[in-house]
Amino acid sequence: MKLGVFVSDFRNTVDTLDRLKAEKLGIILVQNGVYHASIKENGKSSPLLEKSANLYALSEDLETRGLTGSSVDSRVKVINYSDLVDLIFNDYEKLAWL
Amino acid sequence: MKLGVFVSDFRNTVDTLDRLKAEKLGIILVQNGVYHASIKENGKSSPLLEKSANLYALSEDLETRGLTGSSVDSRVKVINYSDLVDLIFNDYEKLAWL
Amino acid sequence: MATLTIGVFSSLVGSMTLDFALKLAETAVNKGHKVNIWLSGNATAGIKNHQKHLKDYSTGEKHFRALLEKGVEVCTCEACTLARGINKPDAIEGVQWNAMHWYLAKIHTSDRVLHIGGE
Amino acid sequence: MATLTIGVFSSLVGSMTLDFALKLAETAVNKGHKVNIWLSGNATAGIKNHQKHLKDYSTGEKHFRALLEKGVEVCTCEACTLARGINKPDAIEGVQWNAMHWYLAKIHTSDRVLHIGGE
Amino acid sequence: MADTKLAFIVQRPQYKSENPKLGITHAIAYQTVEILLEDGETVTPALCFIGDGVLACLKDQKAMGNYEITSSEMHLKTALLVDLDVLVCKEDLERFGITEDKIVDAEDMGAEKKIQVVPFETIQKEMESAKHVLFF
Amino acid sequence: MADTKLAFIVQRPQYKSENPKLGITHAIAYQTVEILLEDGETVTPALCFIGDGVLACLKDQKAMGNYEITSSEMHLKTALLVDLDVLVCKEDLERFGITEDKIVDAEDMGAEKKIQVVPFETIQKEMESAKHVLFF
Repeated sequence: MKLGVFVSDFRNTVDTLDRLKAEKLGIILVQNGVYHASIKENGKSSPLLEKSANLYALSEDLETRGLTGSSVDSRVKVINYSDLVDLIFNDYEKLAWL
Repeated sequence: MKLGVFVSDFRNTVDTLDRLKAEKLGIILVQNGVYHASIKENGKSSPLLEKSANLYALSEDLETRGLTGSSVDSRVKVINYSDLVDLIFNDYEKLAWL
Repeated sequence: MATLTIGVFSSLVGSMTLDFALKLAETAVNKGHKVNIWLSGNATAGIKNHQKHLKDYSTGEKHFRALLEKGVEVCTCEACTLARGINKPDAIEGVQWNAMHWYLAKIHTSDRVLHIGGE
Repeated sequence: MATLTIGVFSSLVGSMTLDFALKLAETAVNKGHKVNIWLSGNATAGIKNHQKHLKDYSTGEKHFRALLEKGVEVCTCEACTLARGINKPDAIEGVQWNAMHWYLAKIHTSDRVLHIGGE
Repeated sequence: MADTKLAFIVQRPQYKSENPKLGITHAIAYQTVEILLEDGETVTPALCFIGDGVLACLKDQKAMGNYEITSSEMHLKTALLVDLDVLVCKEDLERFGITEDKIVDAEDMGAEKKIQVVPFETIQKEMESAKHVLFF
Repeated sequence: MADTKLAFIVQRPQYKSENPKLGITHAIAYQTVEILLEDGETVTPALCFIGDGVLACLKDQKAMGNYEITSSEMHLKTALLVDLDVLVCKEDLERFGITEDKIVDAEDMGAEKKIQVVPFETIQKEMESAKHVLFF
């Protein structure tokens, strides 16, 4: 399946993302999930970025939190709401908000 | 300080409890926090129970979740709402809901 | 043009996830898509009318009204809403009231479903 | 007899934490203590009147009314409440309306404070 | 004449936010959805519990006595009575040491359906075959 | 003539539930509490950020432009203007690699007060000396 997973928190209380399998997996960082794209802890970026997935972060949510584009990990594509709508309809058949 | 800490979740997103120091520390398991008192994972009880603290779990919240008294770890004292009120006024000066 | 149904559930009022859901809906509509919004659990508090727009708080009413005008169907779970003391005259006009099966029926005819749960 | 002030914040309406807070307050009052309750953020939705008590949902109104009768002071954050479209005539009678400093003033005269935050 | 297959995945424990409970009640609503659909159209949810969500399946939840609210146990019994497929993840039950005798059933209410204990792989397949997935 | 010292501890990031923001605004309310107190009585909060809560202190939060709501940055500036003690945990800032130049100040609004970067030990002492602790 082509699955787009929304991650909206910096700390997750569920391990579902570690178990899900998808032929095409997208991880879309929104809300406080955008910290994964930009914040390193003890010099290490979020383990989420190691996943074999297409990674996206919402620019509006980065900006709201004072995170600049230059701080975003190079593996993550910064998108805006309009891009997100296209992603939802064109790239992923099923959506999961974890 | 004499600090009573309420733990209301099974999965915590903050590490505050690991940092706090108190001369007298009480950990009061309420709501979904009561799972710590009763549920083992892979045969191991919750790491929370290893803390040097007085441990309590609310009987009404255990019962609500189908957890029986006999499943509660022996380190945890089962209390009801009336006991909780006494604990708040008699045993701890400051209260923290994490 | 395709159809997106967004399920808006507990904990969304009082969180910025509601702002997210409404902004996503608005963007999708502006790009020519059809959008349905189902409100359940705590999110139903968002359809209360006369919300005062204070800039310290996220507010939904203005955005819900704009979406309704653009043809978005918004439906609130009747039981969840009544349980919160919000009756039909208290609601934003144009919001539909129905049972949970409304959501399933809309999902049935949708190309995409974003069910926003969480704590 | 001592005084407990409970701060009830975001995410409590629609969660069983509200049930917890109200039951704790009731127990403390029944044991002869004085209790104050401050509602802020999303928890302010709990003071809406005419809540329909459906057994599938936690409801606050019945419990708030019982607490008010027993002399518990309940105060809602005015700005948070108005932002949700709940105006004074929509509220349970006897609930006080004030600014955030009410909470600090009650804390000042309390022996114990249970500030219930969380997500 | 289309059927829409849905996977409802409850991944969080009950009794905090209402959300995991709403997962059960929304799945149950499939029973009445036909009034809003064209003749012959159907919606078929599978209700799956994974992770901490499996804790919802424990018997003897005394929510009504303690808090005057319907327990998740009661909602699950209703789900079985209306013939929903209810799947619970075997690996997670084992992790928590929950044996099958501790799991809710609705025999007392005359339901033939039982909660099915299945490997995660089966739940993954439910997600793959569903048109949409809803996580609670 | 009593002063009640309080420790407000913001431990979660802003912009999910309103709760961490309410930590800042409730601390600011100390400024007007005297109208409800006897003469000479005061309430003195210290506003402390630990754990993921320290992320609230990042500059250039564009919440108004994107979502039409006041940013936590703006609330923090107000806190400094009304002379609140605002403490942020040094160890957590270091863990996130956040240097002091990235932290909110209110110089542009004429505030003399600055956010104080302190070791966790100092925040622990604030909790010990406070009459009550409030976690957000």
